[in-house]
This record gives sequence, C-alpha cells and structure tokens, in this order.
Amino acid sequence: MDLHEYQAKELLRAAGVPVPPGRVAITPDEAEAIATEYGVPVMVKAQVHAGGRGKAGGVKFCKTAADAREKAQAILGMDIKGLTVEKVLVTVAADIASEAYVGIIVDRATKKAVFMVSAAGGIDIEEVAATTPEKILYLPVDPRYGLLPFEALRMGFFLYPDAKLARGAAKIMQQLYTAFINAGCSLAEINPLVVTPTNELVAVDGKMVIDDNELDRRPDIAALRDESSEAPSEVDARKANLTFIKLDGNVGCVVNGAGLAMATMDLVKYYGGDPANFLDIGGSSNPEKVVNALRIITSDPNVKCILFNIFGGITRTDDVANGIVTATKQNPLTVPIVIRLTGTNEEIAMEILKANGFSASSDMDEAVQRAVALAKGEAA
Amino acid sequence: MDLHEYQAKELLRAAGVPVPPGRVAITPDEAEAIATEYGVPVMVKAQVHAGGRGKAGGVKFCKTAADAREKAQAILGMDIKGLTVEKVLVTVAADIASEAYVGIIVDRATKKAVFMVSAAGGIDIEEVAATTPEKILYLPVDPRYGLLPFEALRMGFFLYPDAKLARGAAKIMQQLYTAFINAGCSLAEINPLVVTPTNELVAVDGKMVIDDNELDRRPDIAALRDESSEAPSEVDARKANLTFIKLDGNVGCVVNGAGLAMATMDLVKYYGGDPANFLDIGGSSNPEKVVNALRIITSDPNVKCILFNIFGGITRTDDVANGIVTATKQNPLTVPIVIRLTGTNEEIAMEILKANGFSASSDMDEAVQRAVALAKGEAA
Amino acid sequence: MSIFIDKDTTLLVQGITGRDGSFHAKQMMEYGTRVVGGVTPGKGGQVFEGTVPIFDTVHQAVHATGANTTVIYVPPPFAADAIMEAAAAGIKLIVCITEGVPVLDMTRVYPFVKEHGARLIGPNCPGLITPGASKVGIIPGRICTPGNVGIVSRSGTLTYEIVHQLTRAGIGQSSCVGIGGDPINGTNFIDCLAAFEADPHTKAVAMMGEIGGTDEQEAATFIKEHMTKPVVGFIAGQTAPPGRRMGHAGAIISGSSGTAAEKIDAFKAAGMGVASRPVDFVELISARLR
Amino acid sequence: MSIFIDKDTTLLVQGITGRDGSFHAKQMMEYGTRVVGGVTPGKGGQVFEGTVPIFDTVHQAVHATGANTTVIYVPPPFAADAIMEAAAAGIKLIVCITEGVPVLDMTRVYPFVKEHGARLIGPNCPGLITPGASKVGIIPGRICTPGNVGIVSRSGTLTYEIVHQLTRAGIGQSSCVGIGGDPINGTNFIDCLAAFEADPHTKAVAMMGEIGGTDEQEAATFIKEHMTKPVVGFIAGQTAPPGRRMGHAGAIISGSSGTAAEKIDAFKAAGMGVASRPVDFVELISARLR
Repeated sequence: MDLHEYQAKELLRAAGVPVPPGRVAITPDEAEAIATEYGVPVMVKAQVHAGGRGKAGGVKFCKTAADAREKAQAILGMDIKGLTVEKVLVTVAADIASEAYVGIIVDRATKKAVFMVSAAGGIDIEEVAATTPEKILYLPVDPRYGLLPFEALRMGFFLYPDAKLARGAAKIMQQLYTAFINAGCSLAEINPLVVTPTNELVAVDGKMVIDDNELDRRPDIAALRDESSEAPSEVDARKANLTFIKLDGNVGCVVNGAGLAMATMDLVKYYGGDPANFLDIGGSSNPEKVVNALRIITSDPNVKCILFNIFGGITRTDDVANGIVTATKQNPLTVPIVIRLTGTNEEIAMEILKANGFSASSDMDEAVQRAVALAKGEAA
Repeated sequence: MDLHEYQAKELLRAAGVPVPPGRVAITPDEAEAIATEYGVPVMVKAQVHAGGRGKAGGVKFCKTAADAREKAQAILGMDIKGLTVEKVLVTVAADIASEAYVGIIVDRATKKAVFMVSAAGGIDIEEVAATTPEKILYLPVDPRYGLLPFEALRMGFFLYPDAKLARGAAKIMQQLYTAFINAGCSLAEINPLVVTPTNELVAVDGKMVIDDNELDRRPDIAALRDESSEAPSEVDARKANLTFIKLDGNVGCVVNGAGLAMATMDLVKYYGGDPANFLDIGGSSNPEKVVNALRIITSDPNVKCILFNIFGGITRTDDVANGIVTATKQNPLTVPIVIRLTGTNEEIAMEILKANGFSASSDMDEAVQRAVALAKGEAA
Repeated sequence: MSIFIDKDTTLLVQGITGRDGSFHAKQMMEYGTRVVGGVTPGKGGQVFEGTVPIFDTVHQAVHATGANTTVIYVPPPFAADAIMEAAAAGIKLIVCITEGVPVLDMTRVYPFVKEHGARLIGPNCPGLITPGASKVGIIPGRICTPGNVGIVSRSGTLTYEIVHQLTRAGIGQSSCVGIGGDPINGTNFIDCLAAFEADPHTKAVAMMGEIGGTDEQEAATFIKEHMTKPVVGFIAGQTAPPGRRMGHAGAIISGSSGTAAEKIDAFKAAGMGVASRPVDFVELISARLR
Repeated sequence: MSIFIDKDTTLLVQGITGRDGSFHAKQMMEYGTRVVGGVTPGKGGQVFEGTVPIFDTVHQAVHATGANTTVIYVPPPFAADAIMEAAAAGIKLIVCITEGVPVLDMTRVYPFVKEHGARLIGPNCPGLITPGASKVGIIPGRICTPGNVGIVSRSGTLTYEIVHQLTRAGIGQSSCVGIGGDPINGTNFIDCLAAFEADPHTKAVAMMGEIGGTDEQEAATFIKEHMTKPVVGFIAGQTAPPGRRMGHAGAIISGSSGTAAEKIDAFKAAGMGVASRPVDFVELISARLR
C-alpha cells in the first residue's frame, strides 16, 4: 500500500525526523489558510500515487498565501498519469544548500532491509545510480541487530564530512529505520534530505510503501489507505481479498494463483485474444470470493467472455463451482462463460456445475481457445 | 544494585505483569491506612536487601487493618542479617492454589540471559533445583532475536498444562523479559508466581538486580537506589567510584584492580595479618580517588596501618602519589602508612613521594610484611 | 530416489486442527505420507483422525514422535513463529504453506533457520511431493506419477498444470518442489537444481519462473556452469503489464527490471529448452529424455 | 614466536584522542607497536603525534591503512558499538580495554564478533603483549622481557605483578594476555591455553584466576586433556568473604559456588603447579623450564 507524501511525513515526524511544517488541503481556500498559518513561502504539492509529479506541474513554489490559493486551484483536479489530484500538501518551503538521498528497501538478494544513501540526492538519483554508482552507499541492516549506531554514523559521514551534520544524519537514519520497521514498510525514502544554508537538516519529501501483509496487525497504518486515490474496481477487489488489475482486452479471466493467472493471460494472447484483467482469487477459497470476482469482472463493459481457469490445490474446486452457481443465480450472465476446473474435489465440482446447467473442461488450452473464440463472437 | 521488592513490583506492574495492589509504609499508621485503603487481608513485608526475610519474621499475614498496624510496628526497626528494616510493603494477600518460580539471570556459561522456570516454586526452589533438576526448564534467550513467542509459550506449557494459564504465563514471561531488558537487569525473578483458586495468575513476590554498569544510561533506575539500606562507608565509596567492602581486620588496603586487591588481602593473611577491607580504586585514576579512598579507610577505627599496593597500568602512579600527598595534607594520618608503587610513571611518583617525606617500596611481599608488622604494633 | 522427502519422511502438521491444516493432513495421510503428529497450542492430548497425536508445542511433538519434517498451515501473523519453533526444536525440513507472511518477519526467520541447520521451503508455496513416496503440502497427489523428471517452480497452481500435463503424457516425476513466490523464501531455484543434479534418479528438470527479480537469471547461470542434466524453463507473465515501480530505491537496487524477455534470454543463453506454453513442456522434456 | 600479536600487527586505536587512548597510544608507539591509525568520530583528517592519521570511522581507517588489529579506549556506553564497528570493518583481532561495559551489551556483541570471524579480547582487560615485538593495550612494557613462558590472566594489575616478578628473576615471556574479568568476555582461558600449546616457542604457561564462575575449572579440565606443556596456576581471593548471592536464580544456575578452594582443587586434579603467593610463580615456573 502506498502512502501519500503527507502521511509518510506524519510518520517520519512522529519518529523524530525534522519535517517542514504543513498540512493537507482539499480546497484552494484551505491551501491559502494553511499558507497564512505557517507562513510563506510555501510549496503546494499534489498528493497522488504517481511519480513525476513535479514534471507534470503538480508541485509549485508560492511566495504568498494568495499565490498558494491560485496554485492549489490549478493543481486540485489535475490529472497526473491517469489519477485525479484530490489533495494538496501545503508546506513551508525550505532553503536548500544541498540535497541528499536516503532510502530503505527490503532487498530480495540480501534478504535484508538495505539502506541506500547518496550525497547526490534529488530527482535525478536514478541517473546517479546508473552512471556513478560509487556515489551511492549500500548498507544492508542485519535484522537480528537492527541498525547499529556505527552503521548510522558511517552513512552520516558518507553524506557529510562535517561531524555535526554527520551525527544529525545518523540520528535521522535511526529515526527513518524505526519508522520503516514500526509501519511495516517495504520501502521508505527521504528525497531530498536537505541541508539548509544555516546547516540544519530537513526531510523535504518522504515516501513510504507498506507491505500489504502487515496491515492486518497494524490497524492504525491500514486506516491511512486513501480509497479516493484508487480505481473503484481495485478497491472492490481488495475488499473481497482478490488481486485484480484491470487491462484493456475483452476476455475476463478468473484464475487461482498468480503464476497460473499470468500463464492464462499469456495463453489468451498466444491464441490471438486479449485479456480484460489479471484476477487471482488466491490460495484458500470460499464461494463468496467467486461471487465477488464475477461481480467485478462483469461490471467491465468491455468483457465479451468470461474464462475460469482453476487448478485446485488448497483452493477447492467445489467452492468455486458453488460460487459460480450462486453468483449467476443472483445476477444472470449476459456474456458467455468458459469454465476450466481440475484438482481438489474436481468430481464434486463437476457434478455441481452439471446439475446447474454449466459445462466444464479440464484442459487449459482447449478452454482458452474456446474463450478467445467466444470473445471474438465466433461460435464455440 | 539490588531493588526492593516494592520497586521491582512497580517495574513489573509497568510492564503489564499482574501484581497484587499495595504500597510501601514507613510507619505503623501508614501500614494501617494502606490496609484500609486496599482491603484486608494483607501481607506486611520487610523491605531489606537480604534473603530469608520470612524465616526471620519479616513477612506477616494480617486479617485486619489493626493487625497490619501491629505487625508493621513489630517489623519496622527489626534487624535482618545486620540490616535495619526501614520500610514495609503492605500488599493485598492473594489466595494461593499453586506456586511457580520464574527467573531470568545473565549466565556466564551460555553468555545469554537464561530463563529458569519451575512449577515447584516458592521458598524451597533451590532445594528443587538441587534434588529434582528435571523440574526446572532452562531456556537461554538469543539476544539477537529476543524472547520469541514460541519460547514463552513453551515455558507456559511447562508450568501449566491448561492452555489458558499457559498463555497467561507466556505473556508474563514476555513482560518480565521486557522489564529485565529495559531496566538493565542482571537478575529478575517472580517467586512465587501464583495461580489463585479462581485460576488467575499473580506475581506475589518480585526481585530485580540491576547491572551497575547500566545505571549511567538509566537515570530513572539509578534514582531507585535506597541509600538508607546500605552501609554508609559503602555509599561513600560508591559515590567516589571506588569498590569497597568492609571487613573485620586492621590492615587498611588501597589497591588498584580487583585481582591484585584480592591477592594483596590473601598475602596480608599469608603473613599473619588481617585485612580491614577490600578497596579497589579501579582502572583509570585521578588524585581525587585516592583522597576519597584514604578518607574512607581512615574513618574505620579498627585500622592500625594503611597499605597502598599500586601497580600502574592505566592507573598512573603519579596520580596516586599526588592523591596521597593531597589527602595527608588535608587530614594528617594518625596511623602508619606503607606505600608500594610500581609501573606507569613510577619515577615521577617516587619523586613526588620523596619530596613530601614518604618512603615507598616497589616490592609487594616486602610492603605487605611491613604493613602486617606495623598493624601489630611491631617496629617496621 | 528423490530430493528432500521420501519414504523415510516423518511429518508433523503445525495447525492440524485448522480448516486448511486438517483438510490437507488427511490428504497427505491418504497419499501415504507418514504424518506422525500434529501441533495446535491448547489441543495437546487430543488425537487427529483417530491416529495422529496432537501436541501443544513442536518441542513436545518432536520429543514424542521423532519427526524429521514439518508442514505449516497456521495463519500469517503466526507463521514466522511457527517456522522458528520448528527450527529450534530440531526439525531439519520445514515447509510453510501459509500465504501472506510479512516480509520483515521473513528477514528474521531466514537467518534463524540457517543458524539451526534447517531447510525452509516457502512460505507461500504449495510444498513438495515425491510421487508414490511422500507428499508434504498441498500439491494434488493424483496429478503426479513417479518418474525421473524433477520439477521446481515459483508458482503453485501453474506447477500443478504442468505436472498434470506431463503425467497425462506419461512423463513421471522424481520430485516436484514449489519454492513459493515471496520476496524472501527459504529455498531457491539453485538449491533445488543442485539437489536434482545430485539425485541419480532425476534425468531432466522442468523449471517454472515468473516475471520480477533475478532468481531465474541466476539459476540460468548456475545451470550453464554446474548442471549436466537438461533443464527446460518457462516464464509466466510474458504479456503482463510492467509492474509498479517501488520508489527510487527499487530502481536503484535492481540491476534488472525482471521482464519475461530478459529471463527467457538468460535461459536461451544457458542452452536451456524454453517452453512458450505450459503444454510445450511435454514435447521439450520428452525430447531430452530420449 | 607468540600468540595473537607479533611484529606484523598493524594497529588502530579507537578513542585515540581521549585521555587514556592518547596516553597509551604513545606508550604503544614507544614500545614499537605499529600504530597505523586512530579513530575518533569528528576528528577525521587530523594527525596524532605527527605521524598517525585519525579517521572518523573504523571503515575508513581500515580502508586507508590495512590495519589488522584494533584497541579500544572509548567510554563504556560506546564500547559495544566500537567493538561491533571494528568487527564489521573486517578487523580480526579486537582488544577492548574499557571497563564498565553493560553485560547485556556484551550478550549482543559476543555473537556479532563470532559471526564476523574476529577474536575479541576483553572488555575490561589490560590487553596483551608479545615482549620485544608488539604491545596492544596497557600492560607496562618495561616489566616484560622476551622469553618462553606464556601468561594468561583474568586480572589486570595482578598480571603485571607476576610478570614483573618473573622478569626480575630472569624468566622471559612469549606473550602475556589479560582476558579480563567481566562475566561475558570474548576470549577465555581455554582459547589462550590452546594457542600457547600450539605456539612452538612457548615452553610453560602461568595462569592467574580469580574466585567466581567456573572458567578456571573448565580450563583445568582442558589442561588435563589437551595440554602437553606445564601450567602453573594461581587463584586470587582465597581469603575474600563469600560474594553476594544473586537471588535464587544465581544459586540454581551455577553448579559451583566458584570458591578459591574449589578452583585450586581442580588445578591440583589436573596435575598443575599451584602458586600460593604471586612470588611463588618464580620457583614453580623455573622448575618446569629446567
């Protein structure tokens, strides 16, 4: 789950990281009031889950509160990479002497949280990484010991030869790591970490991504989810414990398991079709999940055919069959459905389907070819 | 540093451990008031840094508040193993169905904090350990991971086959471990951990010993020191950063290093004398320490001769010599002094001593023999 | 012959009284796996299906049964603890089926398991099966048949699909291992490939990867440098849209973007057969067994 | 020949700008130890005594100087971090002089140092010296003389006393190691005894213990079972009053009360010579060198 900049900064502030004062606004009036309250100049920054806000015109410097109002007016409602800006962060603008980059990510290769820090921070950090990798220090944190003081200080001195700044940065590393662990992050970044002309450290932008698997045990973090910034069908799918990504094709796919779901989409393309979505009903199953999956898929007007591809392991195919029956009784289908089921409780599932007038195949290639044909309007 | 039972219980309570309500009293009136406030029956328990309080009559069960007053009257001022009882804990008496033992100690052998738990708790736990060691579960805690949930639950089930009690005990293990780590303990015990007739767990007695090396960074814990319960000379020594233990002999010893101090005492005995104390001025030295050491030693009227045995390493012998000169100028000695100095800056030290009218030896056996003779009133 | 499990595998089921645990414990017993005990705290002393004793702790279960393997079906918040409990109790093969284990939990579990000299398979995996001998996890037994093709896969149901197709075509398996798709798991492709290379009964290996990460590329390098047996590979997600980027950090740390094309190129460079569709494994493996 | 340090020892001094660190850095340099760098965060770039570069971190210092050994003089609250910093930077011999390190810090330091393949001597120890070659720590150099007696001791100043007496009697030392008296330290008697046994130049060993714990008893067992070279032992605290008991837990965990009598009995049972006074070492060692 992505957090907005203003949410990440709240968590960083709570951990002790120096963050410029500010607050979120959803109207130009509020933006002006905040600028007046905290004092100008301020930055007005679009809060959307997309990179490249600045280049899209979603981040503006404002010398006066009236200016903040005007810029907020322009940014609110703006479309950035397909997402509508619903909120702006109005925050005191920091004077910048230098910009550093500090990030932590859970790294597959080392199987640890890894710090990446660079004195060459700012929006071009990826370019720095690609062309001058020696300007980045990688420091994996041993989870058994946590971030040790000497490690934080080593990063501090890598960023700043000045001892006061190095110690200040080391403290911020510890605070960032604490926030990272306490929020169950898979990523946390401060970019830029700014040194002001008066030699103070300020975290001018912050980003956090939460491991979705952490949300159940962190209700306070889960409560930060901003559904207004997500596609409604994805919100719906998540609430139903389904993994759903909308695509542009016309074969609606309902599959169990991410690998099989991807392989099914690949096969749809292989046979000349176009998948309408990625949808994984997950490992353990119950009929309700299938009902929800069908509801979400059928709400997409592009879908011309529905393809179920279920290979039962921990998922019981009888649960899936029951779900199909229940869902189609509630809302009769207006497009054809192709069902492929095999594995756990397959015999029971087949009986349930037959008893309710569905036919089902146990061969994946056959089912996919049939679904592609039906979606094209060809006879099956 | 030993904590009193009431202090240990406060820390345990803060960590979430169920502890019977109660408060400390220093007068019989207060004891009665507390019994009235919390309700009878209560226990009145002497707060002294000595084991075997119960057997000495320092722990009493009281059915009424008047009874609590009377028992407090009897216990306050009582002498237990040479310590005067200045405080009593008045605490609600728990009904006892069974008593378990739970302890954590830093263990030299495993180099870890080790839990010891036994369903056969109470005052005879050491007997249990000696005769039926299988009734004790030892569980070393890996400091890199902390006490893991399954470890706590394993101990819980070792104490109680009943799942509710096992889970309750596991929670208490976690709380005890947290208190142990947060207070910088070298020992923490709950004995007995009581199951009441209504199946509730209660920590009826608690004990904590703090690692003295932790106190500098834990001012809140350091503030719990109760100087009224220690010998004044030991309080004085500690404030001067000296390690001092009073003994019964007449040769006052000032030595640097615990090993050399013990070897010096051994040698005093070897040559027929009797050491008046153990006193280690420690590793790094300054003249002030020596001044304090002399003050403490000379305040003991038994001392007939003072023996300095200093082998300079990190301790500079010139610091010691300066300390002797300063101290004896402030308070001229009334007993003979034998000085043995060698090692770091020995030449400077010898010059300082000579310039101020002291003689000094560099041979330990010679110095000890001389001190023993002087203490006996023999000519040196 | 086989890798990791065989007729001598004696199994505990952690979470044996749960919905998934009890269902699959029965399935494993029916398959012939020697399920010697179950663990559910608070249910110690009960008996599962009339024959399998249940214990409160893994420690008790190992002490009483001598089990050498465990399979874990406990809910995600407790899975890390269950894995560590098994490792601390001396279990040497730990298979964690649970999906949704927080990745920060796994950063602690991984070194703990290593320090205890145990092998972890998973989490978020279907487990493994040595057809005709032992099944640990949830791979449907009847889709498998004994033979000499080793299977290793990051996916669950995709593995079943391919094994199923091999079986229908008369191609049996030595062992099938689902290593799971989580960012941090206990056993990777290379561990399994090395085991198959060392297993005299395995003649060829089928390997199923997915987009993301660099595990398949590293496996391809291992295959090129260390394997004498033929390996056929597949990558799921060839048509998937590019994944969400993980901040700047994600871009900085991964030298690779982990696309299917990149992985397939690595397979080809290692001289492996590459399946375009699951069904292609049948032809490609057959050709290599001849 | 010697143990742990010799002419090839290249040394960092952590805390080189402090009172103790600077004093003893000079003493070591005067003795001939190759002090190649110092570490004090915030003083990087400065130079100590005109010749020794100072760095902000151990990492920088190792990178710049290639030091293989470090000695630590930082205050107690920072000592654990300093030890771990040295181990993480690749230093293989770490000598910590600092007294008063919290024991819970050491429970974390101990496994960290082991994992990094380093040896820690101390904390709360005087360090070690190979007379005529190298001195790391605070043992006064002039009390030592090269020879073939190995010294290992839990004490600081008591060690000096005995070494001093040996030197005065013309008995030289191969190496002298003060392992420190803290409950958890990095190197124990057995580590040093094994090293002396393996050192061809060492002909006999003098070992000084103290009351408390069971290290000396375990060392005696090691000596009996594994050592061919003669060892003479001493226990300080023969007349000390019994120590404070550490709750019930202290009584439960220690099979031994750690008295001097018990340890001396263990020495005798191992066939060791036993010194009653420090000066007795002279006679007992001389007899064994003949």
